[in-house]
Amino acid sequence: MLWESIFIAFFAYLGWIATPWLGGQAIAWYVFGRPLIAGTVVGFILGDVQTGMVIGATINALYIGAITPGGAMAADMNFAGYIATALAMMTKVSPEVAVSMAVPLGLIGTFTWQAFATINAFFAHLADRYAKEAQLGKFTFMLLGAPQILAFILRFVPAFLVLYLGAPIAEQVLKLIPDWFTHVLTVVGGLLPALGMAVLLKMLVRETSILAYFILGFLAVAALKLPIFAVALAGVALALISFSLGRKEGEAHV
Amino acid sequence: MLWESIFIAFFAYLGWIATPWLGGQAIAWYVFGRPLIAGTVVGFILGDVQTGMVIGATINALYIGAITPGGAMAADMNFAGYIATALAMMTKVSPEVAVSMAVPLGLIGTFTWQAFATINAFFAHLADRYAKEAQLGKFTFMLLGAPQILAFILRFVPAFLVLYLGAPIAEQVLKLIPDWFTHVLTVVGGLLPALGMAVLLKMLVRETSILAYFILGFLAVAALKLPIFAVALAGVALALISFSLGRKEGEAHV
Amino acid sequence: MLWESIFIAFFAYLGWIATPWLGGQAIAWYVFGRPLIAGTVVGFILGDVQTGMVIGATINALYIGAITPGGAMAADMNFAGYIATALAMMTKVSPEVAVSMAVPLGLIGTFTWQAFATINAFFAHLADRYAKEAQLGKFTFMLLGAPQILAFILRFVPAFLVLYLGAPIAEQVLKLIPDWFTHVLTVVGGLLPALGMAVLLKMLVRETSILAYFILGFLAVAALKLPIFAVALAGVALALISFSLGRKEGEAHV
Amino acid sequence: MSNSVTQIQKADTQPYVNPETITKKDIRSVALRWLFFNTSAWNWERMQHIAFAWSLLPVLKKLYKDKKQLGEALSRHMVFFNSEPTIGTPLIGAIAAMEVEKAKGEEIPDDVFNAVKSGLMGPLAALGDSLFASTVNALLLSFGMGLAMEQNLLGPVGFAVVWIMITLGFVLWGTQIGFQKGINLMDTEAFSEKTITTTTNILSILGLTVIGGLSASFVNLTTTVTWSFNDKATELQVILDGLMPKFLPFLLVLALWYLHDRKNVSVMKLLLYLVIFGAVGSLLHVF
Amino acid sequence: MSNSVTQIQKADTQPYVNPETITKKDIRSVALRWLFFNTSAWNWERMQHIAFAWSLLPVLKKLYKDKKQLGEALSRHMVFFNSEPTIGTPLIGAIAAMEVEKAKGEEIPDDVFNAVKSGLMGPLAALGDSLFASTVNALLLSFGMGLAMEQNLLGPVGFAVVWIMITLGFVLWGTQIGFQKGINLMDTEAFSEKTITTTTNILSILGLTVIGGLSASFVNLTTTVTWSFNDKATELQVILDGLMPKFLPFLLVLALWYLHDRKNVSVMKLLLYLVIFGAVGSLLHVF
Amino acid sequence: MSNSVTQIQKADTQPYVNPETITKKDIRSVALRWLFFNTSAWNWERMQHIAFAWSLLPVLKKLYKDKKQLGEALSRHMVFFNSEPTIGTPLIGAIAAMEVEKAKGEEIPDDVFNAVKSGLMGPLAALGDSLFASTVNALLLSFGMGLAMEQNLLGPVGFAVVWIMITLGFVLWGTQIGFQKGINLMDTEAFSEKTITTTTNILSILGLTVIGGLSASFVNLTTTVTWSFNDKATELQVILDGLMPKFLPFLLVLALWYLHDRKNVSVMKLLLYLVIFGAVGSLLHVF
Ligand SMILES: OC[C@H]1O[C@H](O)[C@@H](O)[C@@H](O)[C@@H]1O
Ligand SMILES: OC[C@H]1O[C@H](O)[C@@H](O)[C@@H](O)[C@@H]1O
Ligand SMILES: OC[C@H]1O[C@H](O)[C@@H](O)[C@@H](O)[C@@H]1O
Repeated sequence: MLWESIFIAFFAYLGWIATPWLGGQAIAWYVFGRPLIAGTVVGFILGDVQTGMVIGATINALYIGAITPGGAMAADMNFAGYIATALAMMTKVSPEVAVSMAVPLGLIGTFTWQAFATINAFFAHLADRYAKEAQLGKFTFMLLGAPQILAFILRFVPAFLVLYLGAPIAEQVLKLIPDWFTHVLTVVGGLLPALGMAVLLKMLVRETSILAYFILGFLAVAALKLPIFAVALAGVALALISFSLGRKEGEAHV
Repeated sequence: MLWESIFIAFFAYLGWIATPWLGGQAIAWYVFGRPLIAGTVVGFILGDVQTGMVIGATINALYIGAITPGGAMAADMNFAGYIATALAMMTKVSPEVAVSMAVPLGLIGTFTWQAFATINAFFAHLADRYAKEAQLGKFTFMLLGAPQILAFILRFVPAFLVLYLGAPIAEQVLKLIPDWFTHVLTVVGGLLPALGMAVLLKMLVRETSILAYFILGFLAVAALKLPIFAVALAGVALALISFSLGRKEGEAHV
Repeated sequence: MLWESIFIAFFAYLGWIATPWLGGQAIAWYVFGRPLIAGTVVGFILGDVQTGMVIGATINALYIGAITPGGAMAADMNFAGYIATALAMMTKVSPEVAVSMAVPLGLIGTFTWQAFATINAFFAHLADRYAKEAQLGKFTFMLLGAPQILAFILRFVPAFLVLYLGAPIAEQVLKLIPDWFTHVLTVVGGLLPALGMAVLLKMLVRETSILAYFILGFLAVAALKLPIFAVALAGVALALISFSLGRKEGEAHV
Repeated sequence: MSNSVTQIQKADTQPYVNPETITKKDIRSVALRWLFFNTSAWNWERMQHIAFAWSLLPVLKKLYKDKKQLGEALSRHMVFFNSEPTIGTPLIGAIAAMEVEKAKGEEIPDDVFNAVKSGLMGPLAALGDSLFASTVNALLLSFGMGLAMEQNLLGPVGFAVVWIMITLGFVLWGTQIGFQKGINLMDTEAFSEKTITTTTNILSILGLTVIGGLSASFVNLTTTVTWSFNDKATELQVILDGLMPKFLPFLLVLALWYLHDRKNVSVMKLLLYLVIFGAVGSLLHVF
Repeated sequence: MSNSVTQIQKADTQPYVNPETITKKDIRSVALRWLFFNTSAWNWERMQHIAFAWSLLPVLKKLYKDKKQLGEALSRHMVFFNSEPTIGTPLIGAIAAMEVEKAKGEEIPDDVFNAVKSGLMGPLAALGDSLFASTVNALLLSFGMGLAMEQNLLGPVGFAVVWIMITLGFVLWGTQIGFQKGINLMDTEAFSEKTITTTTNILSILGLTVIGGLSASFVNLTTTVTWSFNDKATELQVILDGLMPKFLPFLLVLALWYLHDRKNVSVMKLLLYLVIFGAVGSLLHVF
Repeated sequence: MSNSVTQIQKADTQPYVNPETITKKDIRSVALRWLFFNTSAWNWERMQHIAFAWSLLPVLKKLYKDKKQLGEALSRHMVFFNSEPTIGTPLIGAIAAMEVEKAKGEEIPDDVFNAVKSGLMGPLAALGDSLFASTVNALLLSFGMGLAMEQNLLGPVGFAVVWIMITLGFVLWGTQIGFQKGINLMDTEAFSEKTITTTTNILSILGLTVIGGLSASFVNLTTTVTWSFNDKATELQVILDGLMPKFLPFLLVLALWYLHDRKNVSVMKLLLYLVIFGAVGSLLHVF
């Protein structure tokens, strides 16, 4: 498991919010940091893409639409995605249990971001001087150099340790876990995505009455069994109708 | 069948529009007077809740949303509910045939209400005097006493007689009834709920165009096989959308 | 096949745009000229209504909503309908292949209309004189007589020839056709109706946003498997809702 | 009685009993009396008047210890009254508040009582009948019926519980709110035209959707017409099902609505027509 | 003939034949002549003019017993005319009414006839072509095609019957209404801008919904592309079906609409592209 | 260096390097630097400031060959900066344009730079966070997750490809457009209030519909409560399924939304409650 742990921890670093190499926050974090992708990558590394992908998708439901406004990170979905998927696969538990494992990992992971953003303030003061003196090399080092070493340490090291040392322990622990506890984990794992949805809802519901669309989308899947893409298409249609009816007379047509 | 008839007739009294003991018109009549509840109660008494419940629900479709504006009672759903369910169960006919039996009973039942509301006018004149003289006991008797004795006679007695004497006759009659007549009853029973719906529609359709929602609800059940609760949820969504789009610009958001 | 060819060609004449006897353009062309009806008629004549009807309906999808504004005829659906259905049935090919056969026939057919509308200009000048002199008989002949002889020649003759001479050839040719070519015809036949739909869409989409209804209708059939009549009913409902919400305050209710 | 004398003297200045002592509990008493007995002495002449007067007793008895005054107060309410039993309750509360004002010494002639009553009882009855007793009841009932058809006891039980809770809740709340607002009842937000229009619109749409669904599940009509052509038998019902399941019930409900609403055909007549239609169709082997 | 003399004399004051004798039956005659023969002598020069003039004969013959006058009247209508055969009928009725007015003695120069015709025939044609001949026809046809695909004879028969009824009904009604309103035709409610806008909107929405449904049932396109990864074969079509059934037909129709409507690519070109697209795709084993 | 002297002399009249030589390629450089490194030195003090200054270097180096001036320019941007990495890019382009103006000789004090930045970085961040990073990401992700649950690799791959394309596309386009518009950035149609309101409305509706669908597929909660009556066992879940499939998840999501949005309960607390709720319910054999 040494190499697997190294690879996974390295990807956990690459897909972190502050790591530039895969495209910076906008891509590294929003693509490679998402549990869906994390799960798939872990699946590749551990030789079972399908399982990794499904676990990743399940965990992702928890963090759907999660953002970090002004640097406020409620949960570290990258850590949750990579580590929980890997541990779940190594210990062969169900996706629901993996979700329950992801939650504490997602919370713990945020500390690395806090540390990073705090320590960097120190480099920033050095950078002030290099900027003023136009010492471009040193200045650049305060962006590409020092903070990246820090990032690597803060992300790769804990990820690797949790995986390499944690996996065997987790396996032992899970063996001892009684059925009722697994059941608890499964139930809780099924509940948690509701929180992700509620957070997104809060962002989108400007006036109570547009909850209507939530209801329709829910019914479309729950009662009509439509695939999600078809639901989205229906959503496009509803949005267009609302737009066309809401437009006041005399306004330009689209 | 003596005791069963007594119990059922007694409930027919309790769930009548003018009987106070179960919560007055607003509860006795709108809950215990509804054929759905009547059927269930009759089912209990006759030892087969399921059947009673189904017959009651089927009969109820006829009277859904039925009201008595200004005391105008088009049909006595209580009589229809209790007596038709009981007769149907005693003679083991189908719910559709029960509906056909309910109709004449519902019509006949209204006479008891006419009688009640007419005779009470006489007590009302006595009450005038007691009120003026503040003879509270006698005054109260004009509300809780005399009219209630009348109510009991008008409701319990006919219900009991129809059940106790009618059931055996009905059984005999139904045995003699040819198949084609049962078929007629079944067909008519299937048609009648349409009238209940039409009466409700009349009340709700303020402008022809909102018949649209009737169509959508119909399709949701007929073509998409949605359960009625899901249809109602969809209705809520549509109502909210209509509300949100109908609101004029500048009005407060909800 | 002689009599069958004669009958079919005669119907191709009767259902032509300029033939008065079955009700003129508004009925002859819009009913008997439609491939749906053409296919059914051909099916009757060839003794297999079901097959003719299905082929006709399939071909018709191509020409749905097709009109001839100001005499501009993009395709001759009558020719396509009668001849392609007949050839397809005689050579026993699938409806999709029939569609592929219909396209060139539909294009070729338009020449007869061009010829008709051109030659008639000559009769028109004769008619001018008869009108002025109020020679009603001769005048009438310029409408019911000469042009109808022309119409018969332009429509019956080519239809008959193509069928009587073409069918055996087509049969020979189709025998030689390799499988891959049949596959091409089938694929193309499946694509072509999309063009008919696009033409209709262009006519109906006044503002992009009402494409919404197209999406909903598509989903209703593709994902919910609703029959087309139910889709139309839903369309009525949506239209009414849009009407009722679009109406400005203070306007009369409908 | 000496009491009566004292009372009359005081009436000019202030009442014998302090009206402030009318408590929430008294009003709840009024509410429950009304809830249980509003139709108990119902008659064609003055409809709910006895129940109305009797329901006010817990308040009136506290305000007027003097029999004569009490008699006058009771008589004041022995006039025509009729409203929807549930939605009408705020009006009773308001009248109770007016009695208190009057007892406090304010000059309120009987005419004003009558005006307030007749001004509000009608609109509240219309609202209550069409929105509450009809639409809301039908909605809840429809869920109950749906479950009942699947032999699920939660259907009737759930309907009963929810309806009783709503009714009881409104009656208790409504009487109190009426008592608080008094004569200004209709100025409150909850009874404003906008609230009522909005509620009506929303409930109409909701109601229509559900009635549509109910029609599809409760109305039954199929045809048995069949014909043969070229030895191939065709069942009309199969064709109609191809158009849309439940096609005939759909037409039937709309036709009845049209006759009832647009052509003013009475329910009685429609009932008769339906029976004849069903019987004849069935005898002719159409259904 | 002596008749003719009398006629000419009277023309200055009043017509020989009382125009009031033009009956509903005459107008029905006009309507049916038009319905059957409007395209019978159609030509690029003046399109429906012969049919138009000839259709008026039942009226003209009654108004003008004199050959010369009749000839003049006929010639008056031997000018360019073209409208949609069904929706255009009110205009024929209106022109008939104007002929009656003229025969009654009113001063109506030929210019006015021409102005009325050319003012109305275009709008009525546009309306008729896009709304009636195209949308309504497509709607009815779509039900017919749906049933036909299930081998149900009611499909074609139902379509034919309903269409014929509507067409016949409108032609007969439209000509009469045109005759009644005469020159004021376009002021009537049925032809008001509001009615037309509303009708257009409603029919557009209805039409679009149905076209959506039709596209889903009549357009066929599936891909046979497959690939293997780790020994696991993946069919692209299965993936697309997971997104939405009939995904490719959906894209195809929208793409064609876009090219046709937004990029003004002609139907002919699109037809060609489609054939090439299908053929090439099929040969490359993509479809 | 002698260069520096020349430079300083020219500064009063015109810059040493012709600012016109700033090419599209330079701006692309800026865009890509920003894209990759905006969070690389992120800190609580001034957040993205180092990345901001450093990203401008390709432009600044061309404008100011003199070290001192370059230092001043860099320092000018070593102030607090924070915006959403993708949607914020037009602002960087605009600032680059202002630098060019300044180098051209226009009088632009540092205050103006700060004012433009602090005026726009907030709104763009809000827009970017809620609309793009959250809603659009959630939408795309939801398709990906749906496919992934069916073990379809197109799910994650498709999501990645589409998101990268959109992000990259916007970043490159946005920086250029910002550079073109300069200080007038917010007056452009694409950033007008109307465009933004419309986009927000449409994306909200779309987003809500999809969230509804996602909730139905990703939230799981069923009850195991059963009771017996007359020897007939009833499962509560069967009853709930009769009402509507996924009834409990529906209530759960709405309840959480209500607590979070309307009662301002924090995510952390809700998380805790959920865990307790699930654990207790599970231990009590309710779930
Ligand atoms: O809120 C704007 C912006 O703030 C910080 O820079 C980060 O947290 C970004 O993710 C976020 O978009
Ligand atoms: O119409 C108001 C009211 O009138 C009578 O009191 C009764 O019929 C009630 O059911 C009804 O609500
Ligand atoms: O466009 C009006 C009209 O023009 C011609 O007469 C024909 O092509 C008709 O089909 C069409 O309706």
